[in-house]
Amino acid sequence: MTLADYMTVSALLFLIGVFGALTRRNIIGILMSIELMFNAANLNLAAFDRFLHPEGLIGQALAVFVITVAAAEIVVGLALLLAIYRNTDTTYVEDFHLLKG
Amino acid sequence: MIEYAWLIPLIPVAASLIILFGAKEDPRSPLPWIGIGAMTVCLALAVSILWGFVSGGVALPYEKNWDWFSLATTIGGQSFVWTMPVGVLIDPPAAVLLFVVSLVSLMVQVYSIAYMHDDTRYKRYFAFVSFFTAAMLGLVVSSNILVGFMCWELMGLTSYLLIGFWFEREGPCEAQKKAFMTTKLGDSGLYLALLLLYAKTGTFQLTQLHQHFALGLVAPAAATVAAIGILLGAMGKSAQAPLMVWLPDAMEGPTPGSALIHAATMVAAGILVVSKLYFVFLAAPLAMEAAAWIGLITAFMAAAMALVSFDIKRVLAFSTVSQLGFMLCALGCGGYTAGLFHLTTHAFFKALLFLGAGSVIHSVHTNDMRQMGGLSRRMLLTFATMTVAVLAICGVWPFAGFYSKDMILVAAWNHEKWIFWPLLLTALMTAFYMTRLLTLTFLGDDRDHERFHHAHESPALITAPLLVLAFFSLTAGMAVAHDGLAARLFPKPTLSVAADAAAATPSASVAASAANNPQVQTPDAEQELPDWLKFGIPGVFVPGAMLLAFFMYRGPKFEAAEGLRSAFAPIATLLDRRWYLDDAFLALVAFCDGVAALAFWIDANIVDRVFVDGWGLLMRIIAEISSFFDGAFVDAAVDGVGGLSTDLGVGLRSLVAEGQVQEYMMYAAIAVSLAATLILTR
Amino acid sequence: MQNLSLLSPAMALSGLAVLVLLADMLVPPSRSRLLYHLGWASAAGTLAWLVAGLANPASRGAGSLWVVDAYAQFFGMTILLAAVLCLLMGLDYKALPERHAGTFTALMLLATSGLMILVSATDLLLIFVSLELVSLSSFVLVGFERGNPKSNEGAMKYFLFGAFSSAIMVYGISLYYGAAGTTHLIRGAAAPGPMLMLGLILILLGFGFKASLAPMHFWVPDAYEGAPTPVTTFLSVAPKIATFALLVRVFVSVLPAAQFDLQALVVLMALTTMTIGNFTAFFQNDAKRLLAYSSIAQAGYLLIGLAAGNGRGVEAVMMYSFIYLAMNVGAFAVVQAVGQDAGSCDLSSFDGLAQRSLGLALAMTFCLLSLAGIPPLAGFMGKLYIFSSAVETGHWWLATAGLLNSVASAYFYFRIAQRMFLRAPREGALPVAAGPYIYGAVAVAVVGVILFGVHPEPLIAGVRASAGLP
Amino acid sequence: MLSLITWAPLVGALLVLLIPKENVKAIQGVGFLAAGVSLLASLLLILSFDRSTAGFQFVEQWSWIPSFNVSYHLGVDGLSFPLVLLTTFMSFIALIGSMGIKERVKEYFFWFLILETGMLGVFVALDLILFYVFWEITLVPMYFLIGVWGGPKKEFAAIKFFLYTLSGSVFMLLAILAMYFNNPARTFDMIEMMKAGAAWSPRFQEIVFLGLYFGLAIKIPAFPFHTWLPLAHVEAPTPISVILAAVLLKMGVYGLLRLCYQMLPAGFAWFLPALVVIAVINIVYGALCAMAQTDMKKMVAYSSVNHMGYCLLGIAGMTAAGFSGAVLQMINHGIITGALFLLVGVIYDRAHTRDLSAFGGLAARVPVYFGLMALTCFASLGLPGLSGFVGEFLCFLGAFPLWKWQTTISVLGIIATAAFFLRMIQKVFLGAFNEKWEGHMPDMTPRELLSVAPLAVLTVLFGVYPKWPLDLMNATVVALLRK
Repeated sequence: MTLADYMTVSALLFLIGVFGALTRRNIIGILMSIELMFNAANLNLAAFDRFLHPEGLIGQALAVFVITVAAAEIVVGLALLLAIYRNTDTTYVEDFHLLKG
Repeated sequence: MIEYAWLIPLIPVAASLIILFGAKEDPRSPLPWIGIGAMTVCLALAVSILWGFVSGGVALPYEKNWDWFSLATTIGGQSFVWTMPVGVLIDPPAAVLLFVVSLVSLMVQVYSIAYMHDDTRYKRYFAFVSFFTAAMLGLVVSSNILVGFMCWELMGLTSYLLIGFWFEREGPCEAQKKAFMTTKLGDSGLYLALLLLYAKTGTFQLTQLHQHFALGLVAPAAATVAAIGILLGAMGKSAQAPLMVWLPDAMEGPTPGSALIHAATMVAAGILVVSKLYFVFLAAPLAMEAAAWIGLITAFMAAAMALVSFDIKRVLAFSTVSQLGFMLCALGCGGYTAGLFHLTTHAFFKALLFLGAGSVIHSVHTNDMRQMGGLSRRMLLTFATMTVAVLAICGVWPFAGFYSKDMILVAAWNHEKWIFWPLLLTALMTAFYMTRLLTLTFLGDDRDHERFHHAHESPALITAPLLVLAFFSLTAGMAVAHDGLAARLFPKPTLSVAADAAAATPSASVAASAANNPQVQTPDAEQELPDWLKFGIPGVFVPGAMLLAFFMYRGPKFEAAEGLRSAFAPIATLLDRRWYLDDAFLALVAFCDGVAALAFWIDANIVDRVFVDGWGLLMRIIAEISSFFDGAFVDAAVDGVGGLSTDLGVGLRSLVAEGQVQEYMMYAAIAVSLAATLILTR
Repeated sequence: MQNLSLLSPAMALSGLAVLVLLADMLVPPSRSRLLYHLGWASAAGTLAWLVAGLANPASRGAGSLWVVDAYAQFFGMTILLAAVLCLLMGLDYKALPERHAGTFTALMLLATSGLMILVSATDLLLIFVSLELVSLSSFVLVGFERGNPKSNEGAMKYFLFGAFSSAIMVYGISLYYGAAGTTHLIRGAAAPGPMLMLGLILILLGFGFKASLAPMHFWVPDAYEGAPTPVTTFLSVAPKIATFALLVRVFVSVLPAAQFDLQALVVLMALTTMTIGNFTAFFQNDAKRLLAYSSIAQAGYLLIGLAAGNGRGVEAVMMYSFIYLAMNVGAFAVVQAVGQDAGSCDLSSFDGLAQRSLGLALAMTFCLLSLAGIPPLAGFMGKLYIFSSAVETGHWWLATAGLLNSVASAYFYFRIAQRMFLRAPREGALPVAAGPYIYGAVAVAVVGVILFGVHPEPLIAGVRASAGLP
Repeated sequence: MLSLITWAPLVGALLVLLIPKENVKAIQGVGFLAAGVSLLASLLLILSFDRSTAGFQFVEQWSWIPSFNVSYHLGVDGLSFPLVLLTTFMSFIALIGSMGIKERVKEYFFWFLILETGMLGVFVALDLILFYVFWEITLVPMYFLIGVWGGPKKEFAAIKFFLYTLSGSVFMLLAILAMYFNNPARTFDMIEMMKAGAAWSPRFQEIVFLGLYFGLAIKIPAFPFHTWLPLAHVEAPTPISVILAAVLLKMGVYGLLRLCYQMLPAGFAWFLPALVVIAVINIVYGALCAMAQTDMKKMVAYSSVNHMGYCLLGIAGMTAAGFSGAVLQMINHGIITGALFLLVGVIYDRAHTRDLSAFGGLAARVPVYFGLMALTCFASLGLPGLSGFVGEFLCFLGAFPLWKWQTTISVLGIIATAAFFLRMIQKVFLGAFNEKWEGHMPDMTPRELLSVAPLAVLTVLFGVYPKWPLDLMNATVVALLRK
């Protein structure tokens, strides 16, 4: 497997994530799609470390940071979702249209 | 006394202010006597000046100037501060006119004391009259044509006020507006002439202007344009064709006021200005010719109208116009002396005629001559004085009108036969319609017994002025014509350069060009009329016309006249409708209103839309577009941006659920990929 | 990890935040206002510390992932000032649940410290982390009114959009790393190439999210409307300013090294951001939403300074962001006062304010006029600086567009003024009842707006002194 | 001294803010005090104003924003000093007229005094940024003064006025910046600009000129940017109409002379042919539009368009007479039209209508009012002996040598002017008395008289003796054309 393959995969992952984020109607789904995008980045980082800069660790360090932060984000997101669910009994985005121009 | 000449216009101004603000309005107010007093002082000064000149004690022209204001100006690319003088310039004609104007005004005021008593605005009337006279005197004496123009316009104002004196009625209001607008139309010509003269000479001083012209520093073309402008002004003020429309309506004012307007001030001003700027005309033969012909045409048209009118004041008004035509024609023919001479004599007998007519109206309470007749038996004094006036205006020897009119005819004869003959005809028409007026009013039998029995002679305050004026109407001609005094009083200006004039002029170039001056004129030799005319006119023609009129109109019904009228019905109506000039004037007014309405429509519906609201509209459009991209579109529609956007908004809503996070993301993603491709593929 | 001490103010602030959280457990809910006081006091203290440190050159220097220069310090102070004012506003914001006072304060402080790190970060790693610190805390802050569905919804949208864009940014970072072999901005930029550039673009767009630049601005109105007003104020000021600080740093010191010219893109963004911000605001009927769009537009003006890109442009950005802080805080403070009084931030609640409490109305008017760039208020001086930088660098039509935009903006700013002065108040409407802290914030803001308008020289001098970038 | 004149009103405004709004008397007192101070100060300056020098006098210069070379630089010359006097005087008159304002007096005086400071500043500023700041300051108070105390369509009128004039001044700012960056001295100082201006390339000057002109033309207002004026005038309360006509419009013409002519000679010369055409359109077209009006106030508003045309024509003449005519016309128009608006306000207060056809025959009932109105109308239509004539005549005198035909057409425009004023007098005052107003038409109150009488006096005074205003400007005007 060459770097190109890894990058292709990660690009695909990223695009799938974007597509999902744009099309999923359920917030959980959107969150998962965004996770995919993060992980595409992680895959990139790891691959770069492995192929281009085997001497350094920055990529992996960064990946770890990303994973942590992503986790944190999911936490916050779910917390918000919970609050919303309490108020509106739904997790579907099209039900959120109080705020409009 | 002449060093006090500058007081002459100011005294009546002061008087009018005192009268106006002196006390509350009161029909029996004593204040008017102040005006009379002031005018008496003016008269005294004028007499002293005139007599001093005639008796050789005083040398004219007399000029004295003071600084008025200083003005930054640019002549020939050079900018500097130039001081505008104001002052008096009294040449012989001015001296004469000072006397005439102040005398007539004095008479009119005395007369008015009786005539206007217990009018609601008694006091205000006298204030106006004094101011009016002041303006005229100012024009007469001012050495600065700009000041002259100011007085000229102020006269327009006061005539406006006098004509519309009884503004509760509709007639006076229309008349005053008409008078002001028509004269204003002419004034714009004078206005432009002044601008042009200043542009060419850089001064408003009559003497300096005269020098510039005498030295031929002004191109003939410019002179012609300026002269025509001046002529326009004169046509407006002196009611020459076709701007004569306002004068007959001006009758709506109080009769003594009309006397003042017609005899001594307003209408005389036009002729006066032409005479003051006569050197411009001398440099512009074309304009001279125009003046002559316009004068002739006016004289004829007015006289023709006077033939058919039955309103005593209108007849007098038409006769005024006609006589002014004579004067302008004389000036145009080069008869400077004749024109001004007639101006003075005319002032006396026309004032007399109006005051007399006023006295008649005062006693019979109508203007319609068909309801008068035989009044000589009721008001002898008025009749006698009126007769003098009529004889004078008809040009019967030895009354004043004879001499002046004779001079005019001579001038016309010398200038152009084609002008002379119609002018002669007009003179005879004058004799006819004036006699007609006299006959209809005083002679024959009384047509309206009711009015006749209530008629009575007017009080002394009215008759005394009549007598005074009658005296002058009788004697003025003889006095002035006697041993060439006329030529001394009204010396014709020339374009020949006096050495001192050349010396006096500022620039050296002037003096240089003085040497080889193209247009030095020699006064043309006056030749007499052929004898058969010289003696035939006063001896045969004029009396003939008068007798004709007398016999046609002495009867109660004057069938002959009516017969003629019905025989020439179309002409009669043409004259009754005053040559349709009024209709033309009204059409012009209507046209202007139409244009105004159009202009405003354009302003409100095109200019405003395009240049002001256009901006707002543009903003709105951009706003709609940007809101479209922001998904706030529907709400924009709710905000009342317009129905169109609502439909679009609904359509949009069906495509993507707007106002929702995923739509936002989509826009973002699209933008990102666009930007990326854009930049990377560069 | 050398020179970590340079970041000590920021770290101290986060420490204080933790302290507040601890205090939260001790302080009884009845006395919870104490925590707010603690909050703004600690922010103010940090500010004081920072100011005191200015004189001492040891307070400046470069670390491995960060550099603390006068520039960073200037923005640090600006952000702290914003934090202080917003916390003051929070004191008088009724809708905040009393028992979460500690959390609220702590989150605000954390966000602030994150921003302070952000302005001095030179490494993508640090940038990413600090950005996330800010994002996470502000997600929560926006949704802080848990009972209020609007607040929830705004938070959710903000969160989803934020997560989305940060994911994009991270992907960009990964590409950058791949191309450069390091995440350090300045060192890494030496290796140009398509991958690096794609990475940079994605990163910049990630920044654009925080700075609310079109097309990453969509979350702004919703989040601003939903969030508690003090939070809205904070979001509209601090992150935006900090991100601009970062953007300027990147543009001045990184892109040239990467032989990478984004100017066309920036000009385009500036144009769209201004226009969309201003013209969409035309139709807003909620004061907070209207100001949200206005703040987008203001970001557009700041971008003009960025597009100019020269020294004057940098100074312009610094100066304008400082002035923007004053006028925006002032406007939002009044909105909070009026909105609380009327129970809604709908424009109609401003009707006849001039006759109810003239002081607030005038303060609002001054702030709005300043936002519209009408002299002699600070906003005009800022705009003058910005546009003169554009003119100087020959961006004629950009300056023209900006000025026309400010004319258009006057229209909707005056929609508020119109309601305050031209409309009659509701029957029996009393003067607005607002707490002293609001008035305090308003006073500070208005004084700034007027002072820097009539006497901008000190500010300009300060900006010039601290504009030097590596 | 100039600072005192300029800032006294602002100080007054701040003091007004401190007074509780119930205390109307005190508020008005402070207002009059402030305006009075600057009026007195400006009148005192007349004594020490040197009429023989063309340069700037009473100059004050302090550094303001050194980093931009912006200085607080004040000074007046023969061009601006008469306008300063006009401003202080008319503001005071307008304040007298404002005694009729009954509601929200505090805010009214606050905005009014700020407005006065702005107007004065425009005329005394010798630094472009300072100039622009003052220029803009006048806008905001105007918005509120029209919007709060105005007529039925006040909100629309106010915002239209504000946005439109603002969009104009934006281009002015651009032009100013362009001049700054092309000035080797890198300063906004006007005097420096005048020096630098000669060196700029014609092309550059033309572009900058257009920028400035757009801002100025809207204020003047020159066709086709004039349509905001009638609306603003009709909706504005009487004293504000007075200020608007008497002072604000003058700012445009002043700017045209001060900025365009003195700093961009080539650009000015380039635009001259267009300018004269615009002037003629203003005169004739303005008069025609006025003829078509039935609302007195709107008619007077359009007459302002017409009179500003005279100023433009005088300027376009490029002669000393024309320039002094333009300045004099500004003064006279300020006085006369101010009086006209006050008088229209008087009748509006009584009848609550301004429709010409609603009246008739008032002359006999309100002689004093009629007298003043007639005087003012005749002054406005340029009757010699009243001030209107002198300025107008000088404008024509100055324009004629260069623009013969255009001047001729404009002189004909005078007739239209006369026409609509006479019609107004006739419809309102003459003819039969309209019984509808029986008992509703008391003559002028002392306050109204107090506000109008001084203007009437000046109208006559400057008409027969224009020496005083002219002496103030002569030296400067000559110098303007020397360079």
